[in-house]
Amino acid sequence: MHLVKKIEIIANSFELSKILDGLDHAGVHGHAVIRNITGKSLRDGVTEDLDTTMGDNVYIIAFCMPDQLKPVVEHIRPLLNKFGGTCYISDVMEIRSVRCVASL
Amino acid sequence: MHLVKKIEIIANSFELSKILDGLDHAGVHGHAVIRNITGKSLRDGVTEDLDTTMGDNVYIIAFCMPDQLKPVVEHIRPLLNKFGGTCYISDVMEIRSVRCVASL
Amino acid sequence: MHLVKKIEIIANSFELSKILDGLDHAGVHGHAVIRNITGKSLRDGVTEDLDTTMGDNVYIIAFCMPDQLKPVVEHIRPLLNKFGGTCYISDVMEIRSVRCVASL
Amino acid sequence: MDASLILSNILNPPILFFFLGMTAVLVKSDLEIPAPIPKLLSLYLLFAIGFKGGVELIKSGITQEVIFTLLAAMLMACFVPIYTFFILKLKLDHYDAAAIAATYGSISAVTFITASAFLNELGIDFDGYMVAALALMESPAIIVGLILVNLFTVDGKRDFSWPDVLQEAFLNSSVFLLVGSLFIGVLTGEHGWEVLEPFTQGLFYGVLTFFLLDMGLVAARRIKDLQKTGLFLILFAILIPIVNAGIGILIARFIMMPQGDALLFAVLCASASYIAVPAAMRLTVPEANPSLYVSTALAVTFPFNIIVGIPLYLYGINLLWR
Amino acid sequence: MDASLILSNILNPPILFFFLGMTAVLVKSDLEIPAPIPKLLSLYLLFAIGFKGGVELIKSGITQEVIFTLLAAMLMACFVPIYTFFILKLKLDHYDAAAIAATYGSISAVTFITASAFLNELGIDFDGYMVAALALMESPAIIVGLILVNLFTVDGKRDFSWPDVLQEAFLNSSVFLLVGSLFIGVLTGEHGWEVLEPFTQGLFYGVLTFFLLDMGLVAARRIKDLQKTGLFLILFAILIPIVNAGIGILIARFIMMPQGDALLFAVLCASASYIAVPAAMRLTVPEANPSLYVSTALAVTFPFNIIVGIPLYLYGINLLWR
Amino acid sequence: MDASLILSNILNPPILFFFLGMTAVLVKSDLEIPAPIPKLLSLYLLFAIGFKGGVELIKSGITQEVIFTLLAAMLMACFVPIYTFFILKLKLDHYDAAAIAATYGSISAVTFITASAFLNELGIDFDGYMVAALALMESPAIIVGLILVNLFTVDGKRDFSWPDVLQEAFLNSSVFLLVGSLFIGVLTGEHGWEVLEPFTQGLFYGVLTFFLLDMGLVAARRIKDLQKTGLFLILFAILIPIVNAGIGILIARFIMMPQGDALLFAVLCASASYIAVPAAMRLTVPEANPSLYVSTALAVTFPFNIIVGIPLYLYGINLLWR
Ligand SMILES: Nc1ncnc2c1ncn2[C@@H]1O[C@H](COP(=O)(O)O)[C@@H](O)[C@H]1O
Ligand SMILES: Nc1ncnc2c1ncn2[C@@H]1O[C@H](COP(=O)(O)O)[C@@H](O)[C@H]1O
Ligand SMILES: Nc1ncnc2c1ncn2[C@@H]1O[C@H](COP(=O)(O)O)[C@@H](O)[C@H]1O
Ligand code: NA
Ligand code: NA
Ligand code: NA
Repeated sequence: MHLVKKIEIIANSFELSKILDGLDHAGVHGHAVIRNITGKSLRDGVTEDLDTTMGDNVYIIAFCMPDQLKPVVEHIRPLLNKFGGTCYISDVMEIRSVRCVASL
Repeated sequence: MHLVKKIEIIANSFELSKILDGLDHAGVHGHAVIRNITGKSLRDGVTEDLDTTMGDNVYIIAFCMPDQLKPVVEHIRPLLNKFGGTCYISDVMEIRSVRCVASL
Repeated sequence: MHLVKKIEIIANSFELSKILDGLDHAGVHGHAVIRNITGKSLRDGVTEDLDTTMGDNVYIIAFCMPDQLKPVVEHIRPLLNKFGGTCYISDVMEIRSVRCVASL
Repeated sequence: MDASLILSNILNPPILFFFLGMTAVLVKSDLEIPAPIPKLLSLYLLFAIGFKGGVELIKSGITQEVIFTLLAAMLMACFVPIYTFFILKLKLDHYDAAAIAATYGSISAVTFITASAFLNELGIDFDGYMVAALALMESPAIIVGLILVNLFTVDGKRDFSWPDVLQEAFLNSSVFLLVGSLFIGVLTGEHGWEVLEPFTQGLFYGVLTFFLLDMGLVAARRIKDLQKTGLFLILFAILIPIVNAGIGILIARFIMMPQGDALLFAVLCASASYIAVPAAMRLTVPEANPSLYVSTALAVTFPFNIIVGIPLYLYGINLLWR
Repeated sequence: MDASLILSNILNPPILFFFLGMTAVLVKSDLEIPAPIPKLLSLYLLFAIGFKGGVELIKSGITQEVIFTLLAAMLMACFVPIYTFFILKLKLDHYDAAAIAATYGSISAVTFITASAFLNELGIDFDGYMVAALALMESPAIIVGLILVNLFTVDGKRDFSWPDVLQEAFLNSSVFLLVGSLFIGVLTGEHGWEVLEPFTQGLFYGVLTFFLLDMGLVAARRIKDLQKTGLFLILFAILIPIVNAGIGILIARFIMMPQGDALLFAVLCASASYIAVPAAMRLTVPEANPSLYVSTALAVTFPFNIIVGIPLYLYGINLLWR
Repeated sequence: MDASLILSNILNPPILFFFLGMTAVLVKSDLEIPAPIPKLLSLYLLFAIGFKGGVELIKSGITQEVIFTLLAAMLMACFVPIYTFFILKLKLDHYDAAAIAATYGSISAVTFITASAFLNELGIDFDGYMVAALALMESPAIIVGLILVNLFTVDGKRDFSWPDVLQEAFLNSSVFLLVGSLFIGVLTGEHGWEVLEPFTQGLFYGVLTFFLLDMGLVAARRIKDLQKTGLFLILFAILIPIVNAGIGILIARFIMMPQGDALLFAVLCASASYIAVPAAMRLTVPEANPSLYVSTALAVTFPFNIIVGIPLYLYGINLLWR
């Protein structure tokens, strides 16, 4: 078991590809995406229902090495500033599997 | 980057609106909801499949300032006691964006 | 409030039942499953779209007592080694509800 | 003879696909109809049945028969939860008793639809206004159930608000869509029917068949819950529908409903709700155990009604109306 | 008289189900059509309308009328966002003005489809190539809107790439599926039509009805946003469609379109996009406030057009063509 | 001539929509058919084809032809994975070779359905019991593949359980729904067919068209994987289907199948599984690389068969049966 960082981003699905590109450029090549998130943000104050018109929100999870964090923040922050969305970081322990060792 | 608290609640979708109201009254105005969660709880012991009859579970995520935690717990605990559901708290770092600064 | 561990597993839905069985044998009887996760892993390098052919990924969340962690790792690691998937552990505080007390 | 009716019922695609769904669970096939497709199918069925009912209601008009039928429906929707509550109280606590009573006082739209498909099969007519009876019988039991809980339990902090309860009872999505489609059927009449016919009529039987496949899956998954419910509830879930259907048939005979309508009325009386009422009970009587009221309604009463009940009740009606 | 047209429009199932959807939100029913079902319905509608348009285009051939119509469509798609931009600039900042202008310069396929269903109802013919006009009018406003933002705002770092924008404008899923289905309709012609007919034609009206139920839900949920948009935008969202329809009708008269085509053209001019353009604007003009451009198009203009606009424009056409 | 057959195949809506889906991915349109809609469409297709097959099987009865056909199907389902395994072993390790061999030993229901739509187009008859052959050919290759892995690899801890494997092979949702629907078709016969006809027959071609749009998207997304698979596998994925179809046609000629049946049998032999077998292989041979066996079946063999293969095989049959 060893320490990695968990990055959680909630944003509109229209911005998804830009954010994933940002992660990729920052060297974080793995991620998982949950779609069809509904939500409410302080900014717009109204509950956003999923509807046909404005796209759904997505919840992006990426686990990365602690030293990848700085480039990630550098790549993601401008996108959040421009398009909105929130990003949070926390500490988790990875259970290394044989396969994971190969991939990290 | 600054510290915020992450609140995770898993509950039945029938109680969703009550819980979101509770968060709102506690001063937490932003949240994200993932629907169509399946699960199993120690309490009932059977795996809950999503079915047409008993509604799905929902997974509610809300990030808030550390000092909002107390009112949140006060508002949410009675609902959990009454209707069931689980609630967990953890520490995360928020990547402040220009927009987020305005909203916090 | 008291400390529990959060286990997060991302894997292909084909392996879901094996993983849930693993958790169960390790004494973790509660879990929540989010389906229809898309993702990308360093291992295969290509973004996995949800398609009709290869099944979706699932995101499994299980909260457990700290002392259950060791058996969980023992049960899950061989599955991850064999079939792939990632597993992460972190610390969270549980808001005990009346009902939860009964179940823990 | 009864058995031939049962057979001609069982050999229909909807019932056979219901069995197929149950079989899938029993042999542990991974067949599933993923969410939200069952929801789509059920919205469609409510839409189609409501709309058709409305179109036919406007053709028949509000006659004396209609009024008698709707009164009978109201009567049964209030009477059933009360009398079953006292039976259930013998073995269960007040919360569970009230929740189960409410479940059996309300109705199952899919059972109704299956019965109407069965009547179509046999070429027996029925009136469109039975859909109005269906809509009328969905909600009262929720109210009656809550009143029973309030009367028979004494906990200071039962703090539900009547507006919320009425909202839940009368504006839940099933009732709302059914009644709304009925109204629109009344407003657009024959003309609206023609343009929608390939959609609401042509697909109806197929969608019902597909939906019953899912119901088979859902019901079979609930069967393991029955171990916990105990023999008392399983017997209850088979006998009470028969009793309710019997009472319904007598009332139907009394007010001289035609045979097709009488069957639908009997089925409404006999069926138990596994969607609207459980949802309402979960919010208003959280003390009751959902697996009791859902599993009996879904894993026992529903299969019993669509497989044995419908032809059985028709057999009874045939005897009486002769 | 106008009122009778409005009435015969309102008494159709699609419009009534639209009202039902709105009502569900107003009375706080929990009725919802869960994702991704609305997406399925809208894919189906684009597929069916595009395919039918293609089949009929190949029957009529590319005549002078077709070319005139498509030119007129292009003209309006470029003219409307420009002139409305200057009106909007009076009260709003340049970003919001450009985004809203683009929204009204583009079109709403569902409004078009509702209008064509209305024409079918009344037995008025229209040409299949109007679908080509629909497809043509979807994208230009996005480009015009962006050019306006570029001309009227001076922020150094507006760093969007034209390839991305053109991609978004011409290859977004609505335009792509519509144009693709149109092409396939052209290629397979009458023969393809026959085999697909029970699917593309038989279900069409029913799916439209169901989809409008969802649109009613979506539109009503947006109504509360209107408090923030202010009276100016609400008036804009009602008057500009009328003006645009008026201009469209005059052009249609000038190039001597038949009445059915003229109505569809007027509806295209009058309608505002609430899918393709908002998506594009969100990415290319993130400074604009989505709730302004989505809510006006969805909660005001869309309901206005399908309830009052369509019969009103037809009334005008009937007067002029007489 | 062959080319005219290819053309008349290509100019059908299903094939054209398959191309449209591929195009969408190539031009990076955001067109997508969101989950679980493709699942719904594929459940529908299995349901409809199975049910129809059952109805026709009961009409024809279990004749000598039926038995010969089913025996031939079994034979090919066992023979193909064995012989291809030895070819694949030349270049790949035993795990990948076995997994790919199993994939090509099994079948693709959508290819079969597309071929049957093509026969309908051309007015060529085929027998309903070919659906039974389809069902029979789905599973054996999974078993054969596993036996091959066991024979040719020596790793002590290969700990799979036969019950699990048989479960996976014979009770996976595709096989289960197909066989179940076939049985129900047999049980309800002509009568069940009539009531379900607007659903199972009317929509069939449209749903197939829509589903192939999705298959086009899915196949095109897999194309980039082919860089990693290498030329050997790409050639394999085109040549082996032709060889298998050839063998199938010879067998069909030998047991004197009618031409329509012969085409369907050839298509079954030529097609490769991209749903049931990959799912089973992922669980039972996790050492094999999924992108090899999925991408060859999906991005090469499937498009090849539905575009070129089907008319090519029919051309061959026309020559031989003359
Ligand atoms: N405090 C919060 N906690 C959880 N999710 C949030 C929070 N604030 C915003 N979100 C989610 O992030 C999405 C985008 O927020 P924003 O960037 O503020 O528009 C919202 O729609 C919510 O789903
Ligand atoms: N230990 C756990 N870890 C993760 N999720 C849980 C756990 N226990 C319960 N859940 C989820 O919370 C839902 C409600 O649980 P309960 O309130 O215990 O009925 C369950 O259906 C599960 O989805
Ligand atoms: N670094 C990561 N962060 C988040 N999710 C990941 C990461 N790596 C892999 N995943 C997810 O885990 C799934 C299985 O990964 P793997 O076991 O590496 O094939 C992938 O499809 C992703 O959805
Ligand atoms: Na009842
Ligand atoms: Na317009
Ligand atoms: Na094959």
